[in-house]
Amino acid sequence: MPSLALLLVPPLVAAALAIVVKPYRRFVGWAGVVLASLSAAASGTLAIQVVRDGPVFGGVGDIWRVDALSAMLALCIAFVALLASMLGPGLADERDGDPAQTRRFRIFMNAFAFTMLAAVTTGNVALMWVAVEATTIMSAIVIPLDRTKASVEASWKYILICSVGIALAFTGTVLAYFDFVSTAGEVPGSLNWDVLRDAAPSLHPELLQLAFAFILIGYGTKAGLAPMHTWLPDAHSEAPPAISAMMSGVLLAVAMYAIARWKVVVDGAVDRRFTTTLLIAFGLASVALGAFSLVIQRHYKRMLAYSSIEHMGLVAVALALGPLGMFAAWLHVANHAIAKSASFLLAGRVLRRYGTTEIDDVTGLLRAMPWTGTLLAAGILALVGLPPFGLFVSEFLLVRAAVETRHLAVVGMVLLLMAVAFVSLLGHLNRMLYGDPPPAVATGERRSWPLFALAVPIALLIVLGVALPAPVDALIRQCVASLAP
Amino acid sequence: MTVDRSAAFLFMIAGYLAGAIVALIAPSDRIARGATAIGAASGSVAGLVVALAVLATGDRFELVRPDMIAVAGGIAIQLDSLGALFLALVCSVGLFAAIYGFTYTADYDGRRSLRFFGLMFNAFLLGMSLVPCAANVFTFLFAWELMAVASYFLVMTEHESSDARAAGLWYAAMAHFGFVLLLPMFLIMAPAAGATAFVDLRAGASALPPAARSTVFALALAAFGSKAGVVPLHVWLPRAHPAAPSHVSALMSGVMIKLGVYGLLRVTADFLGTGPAWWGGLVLAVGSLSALGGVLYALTENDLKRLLAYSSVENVGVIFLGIGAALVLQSYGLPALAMVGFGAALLHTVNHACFKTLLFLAAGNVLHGAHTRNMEQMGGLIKGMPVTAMAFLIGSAAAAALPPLNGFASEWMVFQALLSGAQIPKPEVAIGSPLAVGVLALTSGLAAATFVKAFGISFLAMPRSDAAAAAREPHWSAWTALGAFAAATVVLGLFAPSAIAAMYRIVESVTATPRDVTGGGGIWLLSANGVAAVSPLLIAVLVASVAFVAFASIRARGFDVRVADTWGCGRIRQTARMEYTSSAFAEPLRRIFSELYRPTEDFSVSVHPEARLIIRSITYTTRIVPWIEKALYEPVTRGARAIAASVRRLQAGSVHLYLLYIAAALMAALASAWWFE
Amino acid sequence: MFSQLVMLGSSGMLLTALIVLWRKHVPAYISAYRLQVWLLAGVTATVGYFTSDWRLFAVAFVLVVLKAIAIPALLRTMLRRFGAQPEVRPYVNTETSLLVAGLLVLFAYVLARPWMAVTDLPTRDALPIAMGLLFVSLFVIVSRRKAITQVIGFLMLENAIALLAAVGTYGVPLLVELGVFLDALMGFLVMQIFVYQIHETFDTIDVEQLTRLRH
Amino acid sequence: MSRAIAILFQTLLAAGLAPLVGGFIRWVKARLNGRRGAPPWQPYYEIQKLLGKEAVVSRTASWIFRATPFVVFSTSLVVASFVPLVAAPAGRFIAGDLFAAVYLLLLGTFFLALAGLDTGSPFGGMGASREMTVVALTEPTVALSIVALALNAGSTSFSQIVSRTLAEPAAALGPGHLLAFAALFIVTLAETGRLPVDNPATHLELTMIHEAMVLEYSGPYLALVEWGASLKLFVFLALAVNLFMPWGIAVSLAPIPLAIGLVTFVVKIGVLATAIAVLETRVAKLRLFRVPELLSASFVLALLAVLSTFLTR
Repeated sequence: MPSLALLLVPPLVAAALAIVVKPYRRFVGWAGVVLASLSAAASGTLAIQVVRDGPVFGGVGDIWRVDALSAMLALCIAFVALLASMLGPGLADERDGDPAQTRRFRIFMNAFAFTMLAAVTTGNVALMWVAVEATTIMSAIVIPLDRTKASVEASWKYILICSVGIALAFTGTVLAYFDFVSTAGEVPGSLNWDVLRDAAPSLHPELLQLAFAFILIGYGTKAGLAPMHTWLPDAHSEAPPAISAMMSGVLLAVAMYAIARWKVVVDGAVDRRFTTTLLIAFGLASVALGAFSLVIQRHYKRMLAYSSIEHMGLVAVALALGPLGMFAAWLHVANHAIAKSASFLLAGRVLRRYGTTEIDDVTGLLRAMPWTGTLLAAGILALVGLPPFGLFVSEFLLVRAAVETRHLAVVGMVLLLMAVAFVSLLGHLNRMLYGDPPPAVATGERRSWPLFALAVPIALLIVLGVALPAPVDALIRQCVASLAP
Repeated sequence: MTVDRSAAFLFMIAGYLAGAIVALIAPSDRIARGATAIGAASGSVAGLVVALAVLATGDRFELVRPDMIAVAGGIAIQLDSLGALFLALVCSVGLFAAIYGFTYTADYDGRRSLRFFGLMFNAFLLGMSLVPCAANVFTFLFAWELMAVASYFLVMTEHESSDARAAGLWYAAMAHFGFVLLLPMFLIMAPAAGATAFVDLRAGASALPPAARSTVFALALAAFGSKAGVVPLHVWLPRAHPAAPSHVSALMSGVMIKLGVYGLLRVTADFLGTGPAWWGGLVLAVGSLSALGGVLYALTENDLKRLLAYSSVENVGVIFLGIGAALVLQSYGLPALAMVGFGAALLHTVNHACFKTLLFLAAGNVLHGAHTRNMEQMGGLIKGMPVTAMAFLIGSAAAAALPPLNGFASEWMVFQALLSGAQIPKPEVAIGSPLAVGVLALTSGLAAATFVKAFGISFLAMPRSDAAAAAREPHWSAWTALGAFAAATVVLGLFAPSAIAAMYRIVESVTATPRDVTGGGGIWLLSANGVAAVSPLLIAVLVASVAFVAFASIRARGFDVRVADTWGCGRIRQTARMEYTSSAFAEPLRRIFSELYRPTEDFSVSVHPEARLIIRSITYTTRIVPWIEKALYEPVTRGARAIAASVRRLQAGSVHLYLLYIAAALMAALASAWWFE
Repeated sequence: MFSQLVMLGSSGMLLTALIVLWRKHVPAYISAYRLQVWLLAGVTATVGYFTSDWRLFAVAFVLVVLKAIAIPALLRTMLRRFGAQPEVRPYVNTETSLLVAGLLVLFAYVLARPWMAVTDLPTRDALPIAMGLLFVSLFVIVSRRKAITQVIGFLMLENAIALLAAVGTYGVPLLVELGVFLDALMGFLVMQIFVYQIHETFDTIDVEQLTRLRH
Repeated sequence: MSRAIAILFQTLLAAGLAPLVGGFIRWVKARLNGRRGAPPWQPYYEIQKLLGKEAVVSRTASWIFRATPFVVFSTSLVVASFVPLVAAPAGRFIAGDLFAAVYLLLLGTFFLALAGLDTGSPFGGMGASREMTVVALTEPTVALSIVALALNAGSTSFSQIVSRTLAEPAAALGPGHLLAFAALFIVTLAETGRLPVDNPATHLELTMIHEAMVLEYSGPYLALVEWGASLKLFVFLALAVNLFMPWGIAVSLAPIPLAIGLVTFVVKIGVLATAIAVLETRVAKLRLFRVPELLSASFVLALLAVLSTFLTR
C-alpha cells in the first residue's frame, strides 16, 4: 500500500505547493521535479512488487487496484510527467514566461498527472471514468496558456468534444452497471473491475454490446480514434509542449487502457468477434486517417499529433489480435509514450528557437541546433518504426500477430499505411533537418542539461529496440496475463 | 590455424560500434575521420577473418542470444558458406573503402559534420555485415533496416543540393517499400506461432501450399529486386549512388545491392527449393529488362557517377539472368545444370563488386581532382592522373566483359547457363533462352560502347575545362584501394576456373544437389556439359607474347617517332571544343533507340534585337525523359496526394461538424451492436 | 404510484429540453435548465423515498443547491456580461429541430427495448425517456451556434446521465456520485472560463468564428 | 606436342595469308570495274613500306594510342590460333570457343575506338562512336548464330561443331544452318567494315567508320593496324567457311589430309572472297541510320535459324 500512496500523493503535493507560492519562483519548479521523480521511483517499485506477487489492492472497498497493466501505464505516466515537469516552462528555458502563466502551468500539470495516475490505478470503473473526465478538465485549462486566438479555439473544441465523448462513456458504464445490478442485485463493490469481469458470463450479451458501443465511442474520443479524433490535432499543436507531450504520450494511452479493461468484461459475455471487428474497424480508420493526413502537412506539431492518431490506431488494431497482439499493443504504448513525449518536447525547443510551426520555414535544423536536430531526427525515425528503436520491435510483433491470427487483409492495409506515413514523415524531417538555417535564426547550441534530459528517452528507446530487457519483457507478459479473461 | 570465430565475430561488432561512438564524440574533425577509418577497418578485418574461416572449412558458425529480444525470437546469428561469401564481400570492400574514405573525406573538414558521418558509416557497415549472418526473421529485418537508415543519412551528407535531398527521400521510400514486402513474406513462411528462425522457415516453406509458395516468391522477388535495383524498381539507384560520397557509393553499388541478390538466393534456392517454371521465367524477364534498361540509360548519361549507377542496374540484370536460368533448369529437374546458373550468378556478383568498386573509387579520384562529375567538362585526365586512368581503364574493360578480365569470365558462364537452358525441349524455354542470350549479347555490346565513352571522353584527348586540366592525383593512400581492386579484377579474371569451383562448392552447400558438373579444370573454364572451354589465362599469355614479339621486332628494326599536331583538314589550331563530346558519342544509339528513350527536344534561336536576320545564338536542348518513373511512380504519388487532400477536408474547423462525426460514429457503433447478434 | 411519479418527473425533464429547442432567447434556456434540475431532484427524492435509501435524499439536496441555484446564477452573470443578444440563427430552424428531437426520442425507445426486457424495476419505463433526453441534449450542443447555449446543452447532458443513473440503478455508490458532481461542477467552471476567454479574444461568442484551425 | 606445332603452323599461315585475301578482293573489284588493279600481293609491299617509315604521333595522344596497334594485331592473331583453318584442332591448346573469339575481337575494337578518341580529332571521335554503334548492334546476331550452331552441335567449341557437321552432312543443308550462315555473312560485312556498312576504300570524312579511327596512325603502327584488320577479315571468312562448309578439313594431323585441307581451305576462301568482291561492286553504301535495319534483319535471320534448329530436332 505505501508505494501506491507514494505514487499518487507527490503530484498533489506539488500542485498544492504551486498554488501556495503566489508569485512563481524556481524552487517550486525544482520541488515539483523532486516530487515527480519520487512518484516515478514509486511506480518502479510498485511495478516490481506487482510482477512478483500479483495485483496490489488499497483504499476503502478496494477502490485502488494495481495489476501489471496499471503498473506499466503508471510507470509511463510518471516518467513522462517527470520529463514534463523538468522541461516545462519555468525551469528549462532561460527566458521565463510571465510568472502567473508558469504558476498556472505548474498547478494544473501536476493535477493532470495525478488524475491520469488515479485513472489507471483505480479498480472501480466508475471512478476510472471520473478520473478520465478530470484529466480532460485539468489539461483543458492549461492549453490556452498564452491566450492566442488559436489556443483558445483549440481549448474550447477540446473541452466540448471530450466532455460529450466522456458523457457517452459514462452512459455505457451506467448501462453495464444497470445490467449487473439487474442480474446480481445490489452487491457491495459491484463497480469494481474484477467483480464485473468474473460476473461477465452471467450478464446479458445484447445489453453489453450496446454498453461497449457507447464505451468505445466515449473513450475512443479521448483516445483520438477516427472519426472522433478531430480535437486532437488542434489541442496537441496549440498546447504548451510539456502538456502536449503528456497528452500525446500517455493520456491517449489511458483512454486505450479503459477500452481494454471494458473489452475484457464484454468479451466475457459476448462472442469475441464483436469487440475485435469494432476495434479493427476504428483502428484501421485511425491509421488511415493519421497516415494520409501526414502527406500534405505544413505544421510539424500537427504532424506529430496526426502521428499519434496513427499510432493509437495501431494499438487499437493490435488489441484485437489475440495475446501476441496484446503484447505488441502494450509494448507499442510504452515505446510510443517515450518517443512521442520526447519528440513534442524537442519540437517545443525548435518552436522557441524558430518561432514558427511551419515546416517550410524551419530549415537547416542540423546546423542551427545540432543536438536538438539530431535528437528530433532520432525521435521521428523511432516514430516511423525504424531500428534500432523500440517501435520497430512492437510493429514487427503486431504484423506477426496479424499473420498468425490470419488477418492477412489487416497486414496488407497496416503495412501500406505505415509506408505512407513513413515516406511523408521522413519527407518533412528531410526538409527540416537539411539546407541552411534562415538568417534570422541564431545557429549553435550549448550542451545544457535539458538536452541530456531529452537524450535519456532516446537512449531508453534504443535499449528497448536493441535488447528488450528481461524485467520489461516480464512486466508486459504480466499485462497480457492480467487482461486474459 | 584455428581462429576463434565467435571472438572474431564479436570483435567485428565491437570494431564498428567503437568506430561509431568514438567518431560521434570526437573533439576534432581529424580525430573523427581517424576513428571512422580505424573502427571500420578493424571491424572489416575481423569480419573478413570470420568469413574466410567459414568459407575455408565449410562448417557453419553459430551464435545465438535468445535473451536479447526474446519475444521476437531473440538475436540469432548463423553463417553458412553462402552468407560467408557475402560477408567477405562486405568486409573486403568495407576495409578498402574505409582506408580510401580517410583521405577522401578530408575535403569535408570543417564544412560537414564528420562526427555524424562517422557514426552512420560504421552503422552502415555493421548493418550490411549482419544481414548475411542473420538466422532469424527479426535479426535479418533489424540489420536490413539499420543498413537502410544508415545509408539514407550517408546519401544525405552533401545535403546542400536539393536533388541530394530528393535522392535521399526516393531512396528511403524505396528501401521501406522493400521492407514492407519482406515482413509478410517471412511471416507467411513461419510455420508455427513462435518459430521465426530460418531453420523453421525452411521447414515451413516446404509445407506451404503452391499458391502460398508463389506469393512468397513474388514478394521476395519484388522486395529483394527493389534493393538490388532491377528495372521497374531501380529509380532510387541512379539518384542515390551519385549523391553519396564516392567510397559510400562504391559500398552501395558494389556490395549493398548484392545483399538483394543474397536475399533472393536465400529465399529461392535455400527455403523454397524447386518451384514452377514461371518463377525462372519471371526472373529472366526482369533480368533482361534490367540489363537492357540499365545499359541504355547508362549510354546516354553525362554524369560519370550516374553512368556507373545505371551500369550497376545492368550488371544486376546479368546476375538475375543467371539466377533465372538456374531456376528454369531446376524446375525442369536438371539441378546439376542449375548449379552452373547459380554459380555464374554468384561469380558475377563477386566480379561486379570488384570492378564496380574500382570504377567508383576512380570516379571519386576524378571528382576530387576535377571537382566535377559532368563528363562534358572532363577530358585529358590521363595526363594528370595516370594511375587513376589505368584503374578506370581496367574497370571499364572488365565492365565491358572483355577477356581476360573477370567480367568476361562470369558473363561467359552466364552465356553457358542460358545455352544449357536452350536444350530443354519445352517450346517456351527453347525460345526464351536464346532471346535472353540475344539480350545479354546486345547488353554487353552496348556496355562496351558505354565504357568506351566513359573512359575515352573523361580521360583521353584534351581537357575541356581548366579544372580538368589542373586535375592531379589525390593522396597516395587512395592508390592502395585502387590497386587492391584492380589486382582482384585481373586475378579473378585469370584464375576464374578456381573461382567458379569455389562458387560451385557454395551452391552445393546451399542447395545440397550432387555436383557431377565438372568444375573449373585447372586453367580451363568449362561449360555446363564440360565440352566448350575457355582459358582466360592462356588467352592472356598468348596475347601478351604475340604483342611482345611484334613490339620487339619493330623496336629491333628501329623507327623514329615525331610528335606533331593532330591532322585537322588544314585548320590552324586544335582546341578542346573540336573534340567529340559524350552526348555526341551516344547520339547514333540514342537516335536508333529513340522509341525507348522518348527524348524531348526543344530548339530556340535568339536573334539580335535590332536586326532580325542576325542570329545571336541557337540553343538546342534534348532530355531523356525517364518515362518508367512517369508511368509507374507518378500515379502512385498523385493518388496518395488526392486521398490526402480529401482526408484534409475532414478537418474543416467547425466544432459542430466534429460533434456530428461523433454522433455518426455512435449511430454506426450502435447499429453494428444491434445488428451483431 | 412510484412509477407514475418517476414517469411524470422524467417526461417533464424531456419537455424542458424541448423548450430550449423551441425558444430563441438565452434567459429562457436558463430557466428551462433550472426547472429541469428541480424535476431531477424531485425524481431522485421520490426514488429515495420509495426505496427508503437516505443517500438519494442527500444527492437530491446537493443537486438543488449546486445545479438549481449556483449554476443558473453564474449563467446569469455571464449573460449580463455579454448582453442578451438574441440567439444567432441556429443551423437548423425550429420546426426541423423539434422534428429531429421527436425522431431522437423514438430512436431512444427502439434502443431501450432490450433493457426493458431485462429488468422488472418499477422505474423501467423512465429508461427510454432518459436516453431520449440524452440524445436531445446532444442535438442541442450540435445544432446551436452560441457558446452559452452549448454550455447549457452540456449541462442538460449531465442531467440526462444523472437521471439514467437514478432511474436505472437507483443511483450509483456515493463516492461515484460525489465524483460525478465534482466533474460536472469543474467542467462547468472551465467552460465558463473559456466562454469569457472567447469573448475576450474573439469579442463574440458565436462559435462559428472559431474555424481558424484547419487541416 | 604435335598438336601445338599444328596450331603454331596454322597461326603463321593465317598471318601470312590475311593480307593476300584483302589484296585479292581489291584486285577482283578492279578487274570487275575493267581496271588492271594492283596485284593481290600489293598489301605485302604496303606493310613492308610502312614498317620502314617514320611514325607521327599526335601531341594530345596518351600511351593508349601507341599500345593499341599491338593489342589489335595480337588479339586478331590469337583468335586466328583457335579458329579451325586447315585442321579442326581440339584439345588442350585451344584457348577459347566461339564466344571467346567474338569477345577477343571486341577487345581489339574497344582499344581501337579509344585510340580514335585519344587523338582528339572529330574524325576519330565520329569513327569511334559509329564503330561502337555498329559493334553493339552486331553482338546479338553473332550470339544467336553461335546459339544456332551450338544447339545441334551440343556446345560452342569449334571442334565439336565441325565434327558434328562432318558427321551428318544432311544437317548442313538444313534451314537452320543456311539462315545462320546468312546472318553470320551480314555480320562479317558489318564487323570488318565492308561495303554496305562502311566503305573500306574511302577517305571521305562523313562515310568512313573504320578508316576514321585509324586516320592518325602512320608508319609501323599503321602497318600493324592494317595487318590486324585484314587478319580480322580473314578470321571471319574462315569462320564462315569452316563452320558451315567444313568438308575437306583435315581431321587427323597426317601430312596428306593436311595438304588436302590446305588446298580446299584456300579454294573456299577464294570463292568467298570473290563473292564479297562481286557484292561490293554491285551494292552502294547504306546511310548510317539504315544500317540498324540491315542488322535487325540479320538478327531475325539468326532467330529463325535458332527456331528452325529447334523445330527440326
